[in-house]
Amino acid sequence: MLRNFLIALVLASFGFIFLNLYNSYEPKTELTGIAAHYAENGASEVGAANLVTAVVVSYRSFDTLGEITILFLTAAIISFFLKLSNEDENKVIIHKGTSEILKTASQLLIPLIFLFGVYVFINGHLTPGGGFQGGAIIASGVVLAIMANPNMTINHTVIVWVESLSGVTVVIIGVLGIILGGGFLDSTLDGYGLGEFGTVFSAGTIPVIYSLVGLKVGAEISNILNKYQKSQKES
Amino acid sequence: METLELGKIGLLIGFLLVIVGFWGILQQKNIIKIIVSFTILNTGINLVMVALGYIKGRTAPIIDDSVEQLANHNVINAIVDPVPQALVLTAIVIGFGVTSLLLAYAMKLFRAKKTLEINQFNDLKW
Amino acid sequence: MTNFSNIGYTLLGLFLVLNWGMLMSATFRKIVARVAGRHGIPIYQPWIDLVKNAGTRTTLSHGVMFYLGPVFRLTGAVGMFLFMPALVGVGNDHWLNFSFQGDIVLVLYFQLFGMLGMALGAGEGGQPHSAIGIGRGLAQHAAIELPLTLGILSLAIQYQTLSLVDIANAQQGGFLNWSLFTNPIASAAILLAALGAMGHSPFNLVKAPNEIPIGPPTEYHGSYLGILMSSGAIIHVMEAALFMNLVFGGATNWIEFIIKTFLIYFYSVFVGVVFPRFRIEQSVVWFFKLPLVLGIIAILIYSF
Amino acid sequence: MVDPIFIVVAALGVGFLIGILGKLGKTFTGLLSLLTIAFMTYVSAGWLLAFYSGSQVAEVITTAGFQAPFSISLLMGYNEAFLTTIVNFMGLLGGIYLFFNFGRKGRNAYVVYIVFLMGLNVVIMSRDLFNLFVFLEITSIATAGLILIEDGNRTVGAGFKYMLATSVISSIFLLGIIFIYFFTGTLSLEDLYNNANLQNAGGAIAIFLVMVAAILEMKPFPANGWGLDVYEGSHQGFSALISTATATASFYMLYKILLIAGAAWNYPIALIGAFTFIGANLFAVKQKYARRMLSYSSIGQLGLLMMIMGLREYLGDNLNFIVVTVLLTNVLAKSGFFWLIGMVKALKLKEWAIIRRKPFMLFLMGVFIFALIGFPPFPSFFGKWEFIMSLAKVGGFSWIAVILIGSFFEAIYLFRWYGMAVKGEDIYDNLEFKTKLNKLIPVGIVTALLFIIGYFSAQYTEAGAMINFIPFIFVLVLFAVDKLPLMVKNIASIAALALHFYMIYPNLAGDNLRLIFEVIFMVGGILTLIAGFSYKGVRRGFYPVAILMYAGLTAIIEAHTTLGFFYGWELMTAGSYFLIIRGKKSMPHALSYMLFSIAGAYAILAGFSIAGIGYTDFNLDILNNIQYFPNWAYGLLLVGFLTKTASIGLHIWLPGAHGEAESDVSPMVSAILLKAGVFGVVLTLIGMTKSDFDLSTLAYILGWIGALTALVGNIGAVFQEDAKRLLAYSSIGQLGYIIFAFAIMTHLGWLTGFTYTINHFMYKAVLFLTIGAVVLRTGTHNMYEMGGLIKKMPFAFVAVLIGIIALSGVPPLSGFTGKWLFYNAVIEKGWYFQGTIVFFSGGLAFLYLFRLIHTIFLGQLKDNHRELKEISIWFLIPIYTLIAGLMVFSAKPQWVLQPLGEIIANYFPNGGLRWDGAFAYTQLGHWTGTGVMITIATVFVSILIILKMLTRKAHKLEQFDVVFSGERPERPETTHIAYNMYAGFYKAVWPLTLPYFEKFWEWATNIVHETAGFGRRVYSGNGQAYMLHIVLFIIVLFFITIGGSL
Repeated sequence: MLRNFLIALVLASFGFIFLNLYNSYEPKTELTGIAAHYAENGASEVGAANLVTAVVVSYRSFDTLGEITILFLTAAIISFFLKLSNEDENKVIIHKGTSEILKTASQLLIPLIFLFGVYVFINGHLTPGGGFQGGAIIASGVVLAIMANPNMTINHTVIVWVESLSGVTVVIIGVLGIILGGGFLDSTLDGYGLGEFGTVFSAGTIPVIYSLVGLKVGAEISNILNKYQKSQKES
Repeated sequence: METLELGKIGLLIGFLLVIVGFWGILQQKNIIKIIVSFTILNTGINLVMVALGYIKGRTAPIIDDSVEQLANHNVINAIVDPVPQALVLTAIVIGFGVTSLLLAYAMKLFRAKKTLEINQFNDLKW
Repeated sequence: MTNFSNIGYTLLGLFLVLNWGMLMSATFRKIVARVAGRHGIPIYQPWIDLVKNAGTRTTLSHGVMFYLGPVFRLTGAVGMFLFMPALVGVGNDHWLNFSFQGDIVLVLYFQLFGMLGMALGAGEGGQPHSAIGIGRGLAQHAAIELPLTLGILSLAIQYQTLSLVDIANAQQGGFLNWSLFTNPIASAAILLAALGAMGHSPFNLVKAPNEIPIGPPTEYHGSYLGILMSSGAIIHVMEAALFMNLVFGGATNWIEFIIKTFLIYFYSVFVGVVFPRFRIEQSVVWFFKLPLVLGIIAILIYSF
Repeated sequence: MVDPIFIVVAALGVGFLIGILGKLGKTFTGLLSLLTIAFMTYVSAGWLLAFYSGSQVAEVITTAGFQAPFSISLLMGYNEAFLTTIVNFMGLLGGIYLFFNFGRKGRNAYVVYIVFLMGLNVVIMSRDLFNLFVFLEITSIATAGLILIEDGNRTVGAGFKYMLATSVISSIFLLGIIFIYFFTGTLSLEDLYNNANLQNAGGAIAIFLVMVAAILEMKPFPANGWGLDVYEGSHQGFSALISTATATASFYMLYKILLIAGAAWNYPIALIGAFTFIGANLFAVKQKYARRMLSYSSIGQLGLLMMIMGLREYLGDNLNFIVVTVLLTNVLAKSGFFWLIGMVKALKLKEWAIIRRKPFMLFLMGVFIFALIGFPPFPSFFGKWEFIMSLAKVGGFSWIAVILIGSFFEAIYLFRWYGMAVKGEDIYDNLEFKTKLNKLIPVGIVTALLFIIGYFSAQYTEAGAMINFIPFIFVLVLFAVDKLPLMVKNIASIAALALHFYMIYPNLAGDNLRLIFEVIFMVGGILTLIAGFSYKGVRRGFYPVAILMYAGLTAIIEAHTTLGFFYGWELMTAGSYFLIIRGKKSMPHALSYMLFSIAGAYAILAGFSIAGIGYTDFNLDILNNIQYFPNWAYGLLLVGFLTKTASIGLHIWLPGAHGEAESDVSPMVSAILLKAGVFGVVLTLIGMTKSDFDLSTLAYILGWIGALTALVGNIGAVFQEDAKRLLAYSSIGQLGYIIFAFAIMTHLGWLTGFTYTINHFMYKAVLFLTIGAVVLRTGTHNMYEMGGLIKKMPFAFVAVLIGIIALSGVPPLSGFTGKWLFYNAVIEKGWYFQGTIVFFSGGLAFLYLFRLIHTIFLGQLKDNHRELKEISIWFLIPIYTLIAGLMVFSAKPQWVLQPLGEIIANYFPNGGLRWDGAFAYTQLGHWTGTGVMITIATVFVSILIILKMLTRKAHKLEQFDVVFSGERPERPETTHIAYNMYAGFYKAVWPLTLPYFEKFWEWATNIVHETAGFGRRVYSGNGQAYMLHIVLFIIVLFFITIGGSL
């Protein structure tokens, strides 16, 4: 009883706080602060048409590195958290097959989904989207595959290699930024121009980084899914 | 009353979602539901973030023909604030990480006691 | 400053006091007997006892401390005589004994020398009665301490000295100068405490003949007993002399000395014959009542 | 220096690579990760050194080739270098400690661990609000993962609660961040500091949100149940890191955000810190499980740090010193402690008795406990000192009270625990603990660091640099060689004391006051140590702690500063605690001794702090001219010292502590140690004489305290059956006399005081040594189980005889000197009633003294004692040396009293003794010690001769040759009057003997326990409830801080 009262009190108070925030909110009419700078110089400094990507992969790339790390971290933790004992590992559970439609449709769709995912992260600096989105799309393909065929197993080694290599490469490119550019994770390297604005090969290393991110994210999410699926075996 | 503009609507709905999220977190007994409430909470916050970046009558911060037409070559007057969107992107990813880990925990907890009632998990106390 | 020159007088005084003490104790026993309707001992009995005890052939000992007990006791008694003036007043400087070596504090604490030694000696005897008696004695002594100290403090403040000689001298010239009249309350406290100090009924718990056959000295016999008797005699007189010097203006000649000590001594004796013996807690509590109150008042007078 | 960004690069690079390299095997992966952490440590340490050398200036590291605020920048300044070094170094040690645990979990565990540390590094260095959030999340997630390196449902539950809590916190944080961005248009901290755009209602709320999130990361009371569970639930190897590395990082994060919020938030932070500090430590008092208790302690430390942060503006130049010392102590001791717990598998506190199986571990445990409580020579001792001194200067007395109360609670449970470890009976054969090398190494390192850093933090402070650490180092040496045979150590110790005395004698030669006490301490120490030769074997652990006590005692004497004095005081307390707890049944008594001592020490500390107001240095002379609140300052100091002298109300610890101690320890703690308290009282009173204020009331109260103490002590002694307790109570009484005498505050009074001090030292040492030796022979403390021992041990008897004659003040021995002076002093002063109480107590002394000697040595010898021998020669030597001293003092009092008079004349020029040869005169009385001695001796001898002549052949009787009620007793028991000897007297005075004070303290203890027991139930263990606590905390804080202004 007291509990419910307290909860009600809490929610009401949050309402009060938010109301105050809302009252102190005047809609913006033009860009201010760093946003203005990005809008004005984003194209020239970074060369990415998609300013969000410019912010994510260039200006605030250090955050993005953190994001990658978080996904990577989660995957790592889950992989030893949900680790199976050996006999569980070798246990084989035969799930009953799923519907014909799903199987057939997935066979048609999965390649397209992968393709789309790849497209999304390759063009991350031009169109809406980017590494994370693309990676997520790829992973969704993996989900579909698992659903269509519950008994399939994902090749763990491949995932790990993709994961590690792409991660390491991102870091290496970051370090290159120190050597050839203005600092860690600088996407504009000397002797590696911005390229023609608006084309795929533009915006310095952004497409590369984003593609790697995409692969890495895709791999990591699939990895997590894989673990979830496997952990069904745990007795 | 005058029509609310999009930013305010987004803000209000965001706050609403946040409160709903908090309600679920504090009231629900089922761990899965609590985790869901967290995602609602995050969604609310993300919505608030985007809403705060919104500027009336402007387009997405992607420099293409639409921007060109909108404010002849003057990007700064054409687009909404890109920063909140970038932050939201990050926030979403973090949210994803946290949620997946929470779910893993939920599995383990269920394996431990064959229940998802959060009241059952108070081994350490006082 | 007086010094050891008049040692002769001191020894003479000691001899007088010893005999006077024995005579007094004989008289005491006589009186008690008469009150009880008996004939009592001949007045020269103590001397006979002393000689007889000293002459006994065989003596037995429980051990070194047992042996030393009486020595301590007598030393205490003699010391008490030495550290107190026998006679005070003009022209009696040669009767001041060794009182120049210390003041009343010395006297008060030196009483204990004998008690303690005796207690230990008796203790080694292994006789339970001794231990019981001593235990009572110490408890009662602690109780007496309170009113006595307060009274003496009061006098010390009154005369602004701790020297027994000076206190006594200050009371010369007519009995109205006695502390008894100049400081009645303190005197009252002291005299009530005196009853306990003298150790007659109702405060004769230590020796309580028919409970713990004379307590500490039970095991002592022969020469030991002789020594104990003589020390007892001296102590009786000197106890009286102490209160004489404190309250009754001391003595300027031996006649006065004898009369005053006799009266003080028998004041306690008469109280004794009238009142039955206390139990220890009764005794202690008694001293915590009237005497203590008097003592406190006696001090309060000088506190403001 | 290496660019700090490479901390991140290395961590992530290796982290990602391990995915592939992991194939090369666990050991390789492990070593690789350790190497990486070592590299990170190297980088940050390199910067720290650069800053330390002074050449370096803070450097901003930009990323993505753009300047802040457009990109994220890191800062590597002095603070950052220091904190990251802590994080990485502790991370390295933790990695070594957990090496195999990680291995069991597979390569990914290493990855998570590295990333965890990297995250903390960035949290410390980052200068961007949102970036702070991202890496905070990294660390939280990594933590949630690393919790799992220990299996079990408790762990999973704890981790889950942790995730729930942190998720709530971080969402609040995020909400705040985005609004801050909205109002300011930037995320860079530099732009946000005192940013004008936040000066509106919305800005205030936004700041509140980030602020409260940062505060919640510090696990504030009571919204910290989740924190407790993590500390308790996760593997202790990792708890160590949460409570150190994470704490450090979140501490700095709070600091960075506090700079955005501005000064308005200082007070709330300090307040929250105070609540956390007290609350956590209070609740810990009730704990039965080591892990959880330590968790509470860790949270308490966080509270202390928050207090420091909130009050930082009052601390001036000392701020950094205070933070560094407190932080480092917490980091090192706490991590060491958690690691220790990880090795000793005992869960319940009382199971910790098993740690005794490895004495070294017991030593470590002691080090950590004393470090946490803030004993010297550990850093926090100096840190807390500076903290309190600075607070007093700005009048922050309530804060001082909070710190001291909280620390006192901490002392309660830590020392109760330690007592169980040292003395609890080890009945847990099922438990056993292994000490692997990789786990011992980190613990050893932090222990060593504690000492080293302690030393350097002492050097940092001007007053601390004056402290002479050589005695303490000798103590450590003794610890190291503890395995050697007793003979060697004893000789070494005695030599050390002698040498030390010889070396410092010149410094004291001018200062007789100190010299007296130094002689009591050192000579007394040597004598009591000699008695130690009578023990066999190795006697582990005795000599280090004994010397520790003497080191403290001499440090008190040599101290020129209040800090030095307090240093010595605490060393002495620690040493004596260990000495006391050695007794067989000493566990509870040692605890109460320690608690009273610590409370007293804190009173002294508070007193010093008040005394220090208006002074820049800590010279001990400030006591002579305290400028503000003199009554409080002197009062607190006196209270502190009176706990050591066991004055009325504060005395209940003494009987047990002294009574149950070992035979040669009792004299140390009774005859010698108590004098330290006396010395303190004397110092304080000297200050009071010099003071311009009228402090007569204080002295008057002190006088009454002394008198009543004398009464309580002696009454208590009368009714003891236990010989050593009897002596212990007697000590209480004697110290009462001493305090009373000094309180008189006249020349005679002080002369009395010093006479008693010296006397008590001598005869109480004699009595305790003798009785102790007798107890060693008879094997019992109970007097009624002894009797008739004069036949078996005549030397002991004579010693006791002389001891009691002296103590009771019967002429001609020196006790009477004191009595005589006493009368004069009391009358001169006019304190008749107090005086009378003391005299009455003196009368009581006869009762217990006679009982002591009679029931042990006289009366009937017991059958089981017929074979006993004289007490050990090693006891007789010191005993008779002291008796010789006693005799000299008795025969020639002027030899001591005249110099004493000269000392006292410095403080009370008038009204002393007038000496005429051997004759002493006061206004009132006169007395000659020598003369009386001669007279009595003469009389005694002549009478003895007479008796001898009368009884030529006295022949010995047998034991039972007494006739008792017409019976010839055959059993000693029936005939030995000993048990309940003063029954009759008891009937008269029983009201005085009731345990009023014991009852009071019992009551106080119960209050604390009840409160703790009730309060800690908020931690219901339900994760949801914890989230509710958090949001409630947010709400309440909101309405307290800014809610009103909206």
